[in-house]
Amino acid sequence: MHLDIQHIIYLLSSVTFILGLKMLSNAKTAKNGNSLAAVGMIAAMITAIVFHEGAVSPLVYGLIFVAIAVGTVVGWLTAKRVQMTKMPELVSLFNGMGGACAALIGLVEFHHYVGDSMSMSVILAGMVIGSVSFSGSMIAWAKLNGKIKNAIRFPKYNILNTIILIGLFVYAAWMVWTGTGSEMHLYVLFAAALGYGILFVLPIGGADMPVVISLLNSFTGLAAAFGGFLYGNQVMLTGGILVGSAGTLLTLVMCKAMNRPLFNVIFGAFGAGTTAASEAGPQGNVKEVGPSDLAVQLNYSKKVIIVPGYGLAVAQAQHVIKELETILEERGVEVSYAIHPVAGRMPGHMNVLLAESNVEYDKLKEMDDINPEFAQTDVVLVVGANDVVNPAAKTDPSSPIYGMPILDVENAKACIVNKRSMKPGYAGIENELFFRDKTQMLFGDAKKVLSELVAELKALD
Amino acid sequence: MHLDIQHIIYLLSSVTFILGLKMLSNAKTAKNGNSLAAVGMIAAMITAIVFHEGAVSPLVYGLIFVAIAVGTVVGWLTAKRVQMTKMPELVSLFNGMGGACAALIGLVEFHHYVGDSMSMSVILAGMVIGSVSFSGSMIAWAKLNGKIKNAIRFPKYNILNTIILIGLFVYAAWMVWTGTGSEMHLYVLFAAALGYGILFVLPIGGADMPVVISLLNSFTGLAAAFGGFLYGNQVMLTGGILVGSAGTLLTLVMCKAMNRPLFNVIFGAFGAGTTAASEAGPQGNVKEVGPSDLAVQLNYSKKVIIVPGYGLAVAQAQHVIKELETILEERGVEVSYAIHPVAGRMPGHMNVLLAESNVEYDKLKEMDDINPEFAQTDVVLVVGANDVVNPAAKTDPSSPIYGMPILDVENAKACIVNKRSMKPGYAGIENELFFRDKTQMLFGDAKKVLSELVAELKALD
Amino acid sequence: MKLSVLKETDAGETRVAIVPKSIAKLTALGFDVTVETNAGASAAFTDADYTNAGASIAHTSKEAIEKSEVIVKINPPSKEDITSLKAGQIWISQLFHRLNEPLIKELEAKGIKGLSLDAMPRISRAQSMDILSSQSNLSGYKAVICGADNLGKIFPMLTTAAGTITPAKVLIFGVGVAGLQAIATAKRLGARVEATDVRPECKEQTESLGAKFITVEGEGVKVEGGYAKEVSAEYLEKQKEAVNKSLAQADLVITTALVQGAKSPILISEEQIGLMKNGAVIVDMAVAKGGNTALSKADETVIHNGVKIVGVSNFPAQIPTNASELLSRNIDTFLSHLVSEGSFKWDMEDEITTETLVTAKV
Amino acid sequence: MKLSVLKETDAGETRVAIVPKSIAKLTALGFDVTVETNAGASAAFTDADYTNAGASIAHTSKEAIEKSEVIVKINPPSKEDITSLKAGQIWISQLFHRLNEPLIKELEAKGIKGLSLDAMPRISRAQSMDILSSQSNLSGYKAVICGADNLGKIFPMLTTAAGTITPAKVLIFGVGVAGLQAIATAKRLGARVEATDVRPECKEQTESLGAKFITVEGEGVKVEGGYAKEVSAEYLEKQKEAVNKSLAQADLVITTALVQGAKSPILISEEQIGLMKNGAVIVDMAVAKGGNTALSKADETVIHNGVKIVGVSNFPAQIPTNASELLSRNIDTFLSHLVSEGSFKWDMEDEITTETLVTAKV
Amino acid sequence: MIEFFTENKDMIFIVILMIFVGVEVIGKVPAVLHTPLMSGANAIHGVVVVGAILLMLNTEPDNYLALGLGTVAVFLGTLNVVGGFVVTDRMLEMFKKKK
Amino acid sequence: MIEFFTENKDMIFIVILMIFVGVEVIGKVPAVLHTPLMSGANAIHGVVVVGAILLMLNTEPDNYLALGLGTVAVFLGTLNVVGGFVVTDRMLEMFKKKK
Ligand SMILES: NC(=O)c1ccc[n+]([C@@H]2O[C@H](COP(=O)([O-])OP(=O)(O)OC[C@H]3O[C@@H](n4cnc5c(N)ncnc54)[C@H](OP(=O)(O)O)[C@@H]3O)[C@@H](O)[C@H]2O)c1
Ligand SMILES: NC(=O)c1ccc[n+]([C@@H]2O[C@H](COP(=O)([O-])OP(=O)(O)OC[C@H]3O[C@@H](n4cnc5c(N)ncnc54)[C@H](OP(=O)(O)O)[C@@H]3O)[C@@H](O)[C@H]2O)c1
Ligand SMILES: NC(=O)c1ccc[n+]([C@@H]2O[C@H](COP(=O)([O-])OP(=O)(O)OC[C@H]3O[C@@H](n4cnc5c(N)ncnc54)[C@H](O)[C@@H]3O)[C@@H](O)[C@H]2O)c1
Ligand SMILES: NC(=O)c1ccc[n+]([C@@H]2O[C@H](COP(=O)([O-])OP(=O)(O)OC[C@H]3O[C@@H](n4cnc5c(N)ncnc54)[C@H](O)[C@@H]3O)[C@@H](O)[C@H]2O)c1
Repeated sequence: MHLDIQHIIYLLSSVTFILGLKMLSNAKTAKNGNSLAAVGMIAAMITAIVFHEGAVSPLVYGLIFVAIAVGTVVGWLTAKRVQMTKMPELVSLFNGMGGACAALIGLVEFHHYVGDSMSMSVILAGMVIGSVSFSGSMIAWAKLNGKIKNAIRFPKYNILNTIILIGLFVYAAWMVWTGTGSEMHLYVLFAAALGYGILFVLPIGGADMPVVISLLNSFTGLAAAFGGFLYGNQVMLTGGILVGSAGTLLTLVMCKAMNRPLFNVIFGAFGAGTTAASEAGPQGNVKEVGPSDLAVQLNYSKKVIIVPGYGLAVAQAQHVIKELETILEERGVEVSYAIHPVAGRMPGHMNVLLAESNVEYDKLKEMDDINPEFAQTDVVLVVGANDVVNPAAKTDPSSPIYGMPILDVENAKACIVNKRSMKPGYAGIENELFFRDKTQMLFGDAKKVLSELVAELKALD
Repeated sequence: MHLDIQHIIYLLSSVTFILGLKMLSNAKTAKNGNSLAAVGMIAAMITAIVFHEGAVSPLVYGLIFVAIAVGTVVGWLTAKRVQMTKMPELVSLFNGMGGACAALIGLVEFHHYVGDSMSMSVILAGMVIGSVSFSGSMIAWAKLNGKIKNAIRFPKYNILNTIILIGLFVYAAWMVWTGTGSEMHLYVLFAAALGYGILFVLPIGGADMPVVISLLNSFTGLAAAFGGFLYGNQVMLTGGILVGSAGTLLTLVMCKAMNRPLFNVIFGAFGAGTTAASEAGPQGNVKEVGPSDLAVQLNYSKKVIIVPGYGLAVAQAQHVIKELETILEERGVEVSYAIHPVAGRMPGHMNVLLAESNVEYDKLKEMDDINPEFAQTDVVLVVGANDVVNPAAKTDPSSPIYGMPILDVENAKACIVNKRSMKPGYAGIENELFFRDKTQMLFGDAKKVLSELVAELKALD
Repeated sequence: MKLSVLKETDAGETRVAIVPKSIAKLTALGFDVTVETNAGASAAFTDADYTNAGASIAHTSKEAIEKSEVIVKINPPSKEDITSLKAGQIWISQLFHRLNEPLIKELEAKGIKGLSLDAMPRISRAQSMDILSSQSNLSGYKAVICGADNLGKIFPMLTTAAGTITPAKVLIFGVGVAGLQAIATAKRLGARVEATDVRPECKEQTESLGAKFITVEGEGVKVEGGYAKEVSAEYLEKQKEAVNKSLAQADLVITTALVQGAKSPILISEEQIGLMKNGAVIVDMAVAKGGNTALSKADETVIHNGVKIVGVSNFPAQIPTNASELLSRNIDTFLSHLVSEGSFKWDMEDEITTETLVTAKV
Repeated sequence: MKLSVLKETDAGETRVAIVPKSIAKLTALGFDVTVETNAGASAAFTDADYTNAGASIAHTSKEAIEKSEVIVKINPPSKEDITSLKAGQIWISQLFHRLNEPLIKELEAKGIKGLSLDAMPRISRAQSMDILSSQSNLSGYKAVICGADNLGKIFPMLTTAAGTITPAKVLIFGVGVAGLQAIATAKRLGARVEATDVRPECKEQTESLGAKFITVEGEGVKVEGGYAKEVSAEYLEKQKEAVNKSLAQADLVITTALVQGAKSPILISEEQIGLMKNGAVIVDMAVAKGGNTALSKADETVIHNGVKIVGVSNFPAQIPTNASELLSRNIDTFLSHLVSEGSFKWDMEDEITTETLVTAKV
Repeated sequence: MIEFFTENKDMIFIVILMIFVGVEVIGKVPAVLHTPLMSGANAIHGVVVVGAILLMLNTEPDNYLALGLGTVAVFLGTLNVVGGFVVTDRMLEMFKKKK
Repeated sequence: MIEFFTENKDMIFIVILMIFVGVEVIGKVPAVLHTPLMSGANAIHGVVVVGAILLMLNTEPDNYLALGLGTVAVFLGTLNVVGGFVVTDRMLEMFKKKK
């Protein structure tokens, strides 16, 4: 009877995981989805404790409770206190914990199943994968953290890694084959797996870390699933497989979004591509943003100001920008255009352009009228403008544009700049704005990128 | 050993069903998906025969082969010979066959399981649902066929139907409860279920038939799944459930696309809305087309001519039409505009309009130049034009527009007319074109409908 | 059949009734075309263009008239034309027969068949012969250009280093053929455009061009077959109220209101002109029929209180090339309608023939 | 400080240097403004507008000049102005100092500080004081309106019952400030527009307005700081070849090509004009500096072989209201740059001051 | 009930998962594919023919009524399967690019 | 192998279906949600803690090594679960409409 209810609860938990994950893939339902999965998780944990049959010493219960309590407090506080920007590394850290947990289960359970080749395979697979996930995640965490700065690459590291991987596999297979119960072999395998995890992630550049974390995430899922198989526990099995498959797909999707095949991510040529664009410029690093992230940011803003410049005209993106305006206004976002007196290449260039796509005259704001408004603006979207938003005009007396009034886009809560490259504009000078903390660059031809943005916005609904 | 391979094949078949259905939901892969599922189906059928354990008389084998052979030939020929426009009714017919099959299984198997309440429930459920699906599909088929013309409604048919439904349920429950083995009860239940299926579909108007067929389709899936449960046969179970759930969702999606809640579809108020628009007009019936069907038609055309009229200006749809042009040209469709000398309300009205959205001058064709081209045109899309494509100008000397030259849109392979209603245009006269065989009406405000069309086209890629 | 095209003699007229492009069509209809020398010069068509197209040149109008059975001109015949005309000839031009009874009488007396282009019935199949439409359309465009040329401001909004120029406000009275084209042209140039008319269907038409319509709530308007036939004084009062605010802000006003067969209505009184901005411009397109403002004078520019009132009676003459092309196409279509196998059909069942043949059957 | 605004005396000039809107700003700067009576009349600003804005009115230019330390005008001082001027006064206007040495000498001799508006350096921060830009821009618009008014055709393509009118072809020489605005305006009106320039970056700029650029492959062009400084004869030959096809099809040609500090280049020879269509129009905006065609005459319309060559030397004067507004804003920004706490700074480190102060330091 | 559940827990779980899969698989189907998709699904539920075959195989060779009904069932099921797939295939013809 | 399959056929089927569900569920996720989704999935695989708990419950109270490792495992698993869900929740804060 007990057991039966247990199964029902496990089943329900699995369903919450599926539903939760599904809801997480839509902006509107994501938060609830997360909570739903959390509820399922709590239920599964309680079920595992409460419905256990057979005598258990109070000591064990005590240990479990203490471990859970401490884990909860530590986990909660860490997660609550972390800064927004540090979240990805935290995800990596937590992922490592899960991997370690799976590895430990394997270590402990191993001797119970010596000789049973099926169970041994399952245990060793779970342990190896968990260990790789653990050590790999730790390296990823250290990299994102800045504790490890550069991609460390041994000569021929690819071949080395592949050999280790094969070695791991052969060694584990041999253990199962011989049915050895030797703890020594177990720990050697464990250590080798940890080592492989480290070597696997070390050569990979920082820019590719999110992909790696996603991959390690699906590894941990797999490790959990092996645990489920071992215990014949459905919720572990389904939860693990779910994460394993969803995580793998997610990894592929992320690779696609970054335009790098997964193969490159795993076998070198890592993070070499993107750094060039994003780390050029003498004044430091620029932050890039993609159309999809920007779409969310815009969708959930109250007030957006668009700053058009010559690049909008070059791209002939006037119709798309109007579409963007329309869709944002439909979502309840207040949109206006800040027209700088010398934006473009002729007086009134922006007016001519925007009139063509029927932007209302009333939405076009003069510089003096709109400058005070930036402070109340959530997002400024600078499209193909450069000199007219260059703070050097105010701060650098040696600049050729010194003294020219500019649009104070820096006062807004966030500033997105769309242009094709880091090349300067008409005046031929660097623009410090691009390197500011609040600024994110949206690289690409205005027409193309804005079309993508519009598509993402439509998908968000 | 036999049994094991059997399971693997069933499993693979189930997977082909899932994959097949998935591929069917994307235009590019749909055809392959259908073939894949078909392969899975053949495998499942062969497996069921080949891996059967226990002695079977040759007579039985013979009967099976004959039934399959005849079924295959009849099914194949019917499906191959039917006209495009008659396909929906054929789907309904085949669906009914599946339902009947499920019902027959129930009828035959019933006496084997008398007393086993679980199995009895499963059998009766499968039989009832199969029967309803069978008789309902037949009615739907007859309606689409024109054999039954109007919605036949008994007074208070809703209440009547609900009572019968409850009756069916209570009766079946009672049979299970008493564990009766009486064939009489079985046949009464069978007959009642058939009756319910008829009464369920009879009151529903022709326009809603696709939704009903989709619903009955998911019923049949459910019936098959019950069969699977009964035989502990995984492929039946999974195939049935898959269709049951996918079919239900599809039904809901179709309802949404038609803007009618499923509730209305089942409980009356059926098909009342759309018939008014589509059946008005003294000259006969007009055929309606939706943006999504049109999207396919356009996407797979080689040459499309757009005929703009005053309605395009009223809707201010000039930017959307340009977007449509761009997307079609990207897909390799040749698009041009046929400008009638008096389209709109002022000379050159269409020029002014289309210039605003930067339609190239070279794409605008004069009437005399384009009239010979219609014959080589796959689709003519008439947007908010009426008088300028009215054949009465050529054929009806009593018409006020007699003698005015018109665009010969009738010569094209298909003609789509977008307007909001069946109301006449400037000249205040009926337009026979709308009732022609080749013509389909796309009702709605031009801007709105064309936006939907563009969205559908984008989704098609 | 011989057909002659005369050079226009009216002051300020620059158009020509037939352009070289039409000669081939007329020849195909069976006409032998003679063109008075320099007939097309002011519309940028040389005598050489005509001869290349297959016409011959006559050196005087007298010569041209005497040579042919059919004579084509845009404006009514001059005194000399009439003297040269002989019985049996066919005269085609605008004749304004309702306002010009003596002329019609004279033609009838001489035994001349007069076909009046301005009497073309406004039915669907006659649209391609309707010179009023074709010329009004060009006038609507040109009136805006003329307004833009006279205005001390530019039309579009421009944000420049030296400040922002606000868009010009254009107000258009009468949303007929000319009014619609004026709306379209002013919109294109970047102005804010408003329009008003007595006919309610004009609201949708105005909006179909992206402009704003000022609706006048009032009665006393008689609309017949798409034309305003009569507008009561009470309505005009209501209209004043409704438009005064727009009028006071307008930079350019274009008036196109005509009432068929009557003097054009006065839509802007002297007092209302007083409300307008210093520097504003009114282009009165109805000035040939009396004008839509109290002060307009035909072919003069009146300045009142800083407001320029430009009255142009013949806008098409300012775009002679295009105007002549359209006219010529109207006329050649008309002729091809009248003629069959080398001779006139005189089909008296046909509305187009009966309405345009304004001289009594002779 | 007292500042006077003079009424322009040059023939055909309708603008005014300061508009009422600027008075408040000047007052805030510490100026006491006097305006010569009727100075703004032709630009639609009345004396009342000025007094309402806080200026006083002087009845003669003499009175105005004698009253003030600072005198503002658009055009260089007339003979009488100079007579009335006294040592220590500051004169602000266009002075064309490179072409006008005697005048500068005369001012220096009288001990007058002359600030020349046309000498404004074309640097970013001076953009808002640059009258060349602000006026060229308006000229570019107006040149198109002028061309449209002179052309016997309409700009847009129109398909009508009387046939289809093909869009006008407009060809623009020189894609500077004026050229760009001309491109934009002609595009808006519906013409097919092509443009050419010696500076290669103009291709992108032209295309950014939706027009087509004709690239001339040739050498011998010296571009300095964004200005064409010198163009070799060889290049001009190449250009001819490249544009001749377009020229032969063009309905309207607008030329805006200037070379800084030199006579404007002849881009269209008499022979090339011969290639053009009968009825075509050339608007020469460079006519004040000699003109871009072989036949252009300032403020005259020359007709050659059926081609109208319209030379307008002062387009901004045709849109006096907007032109004056922008000028006035340029000048008041210039003054606020020169003045600090109620007096002139004469900051000789400042490029703007040193370049515009064209009289020797007195 | 709970008993039934425990006995069939895997089956039930499969059913639940299958429902998810069914729903997800349809997901964002463009409206143009509604009819072919419905038709394809229709063919798939023809899998009920497997049941009919099993029924036949398990029927004693002298139970003529059952054999008769079973044969009809196999026939109808095959009709459903074959007709369903073929008609779907034909519907999808129109998605081929005209060349 | 086949034996193993037969024994665990339902399990294996569940695994296969689950893979489908996992893949489908992600389906068309907008790129903005990649990170929160990864984080949510990360929390879900924390379900491995259930294994750690079961391990503890099945461990003899005197196997101190196992108990120690087990406790650590439960702790780490809980960290994964709690931290994972909370951090995901925080990431999703930014999807709230500003009012
Ligand atoms: N308005 C006037 O009257 C006038 C006249 C003459 C000069 N100017 C000068 O022009 C400048 C105007 O400032 P601005 O901010 O408008 O222009 P800007 O400073 O020239 O910057 C334009 C930016 O647009 C980007 N861009 C070009 N093509 C693009 C495309 N297809 N998609 C996206 N981005 C594109 C360029 O960066 P990438 O190359 O990296 O894409 C460039 O940095 C001022 O310096 C002003 O003084 C103005
Ligand atoms: N061009 C000229 O110079 C001129 C001048 C005067 C008169 N006319 C006359 O005007 C007519 C022009 O022919 P046409 O075919 O262009 O126009 P039309 O015959 O007037 O037909 C326009 C059609 O557009 C539909 N429509 C209106 N608003 C719409 C919207 N928002 N979305 C979609 N459809 C909409 C209307 O049907 P629903 O109401 O059902 O939507 C109407 O039937 C001719 O009869 C011509 O003689 C022309
Ligand atoms: N054959 C055809 O179908 C055909 C051909 C040409 C024109 N039309 C139609 O004929 C109608 C009239 O065209 P038109 O340009 O020759 O008209 P018009 O030149 O006679 O008059 C111009 C406009 O002034 C308006 N008007 C009159 N009194 C007014 C007042 N007091 N206040 C405001 N406006 C006033 C009229 O309503 C009309 O719209 C239009 O609807 C046009 O579309 C039809
Ligand atoms: N402060 C600033 O940043 C600022 C202010 C105003 C103008 N500008 C820039 O200065 C440049 C010149 O502007 P402008 O309008 O004063 O120029 P301009 O009036 O001196 O000359 C007009 C145009 O004629 C062109 N031209 C000269 N010779 C030619 C030939 N043989 N064939 C064809 N074209 C020829 C020139 O290249 C120029 O584009 C532009 O790039 C403009 O954007 C910059």
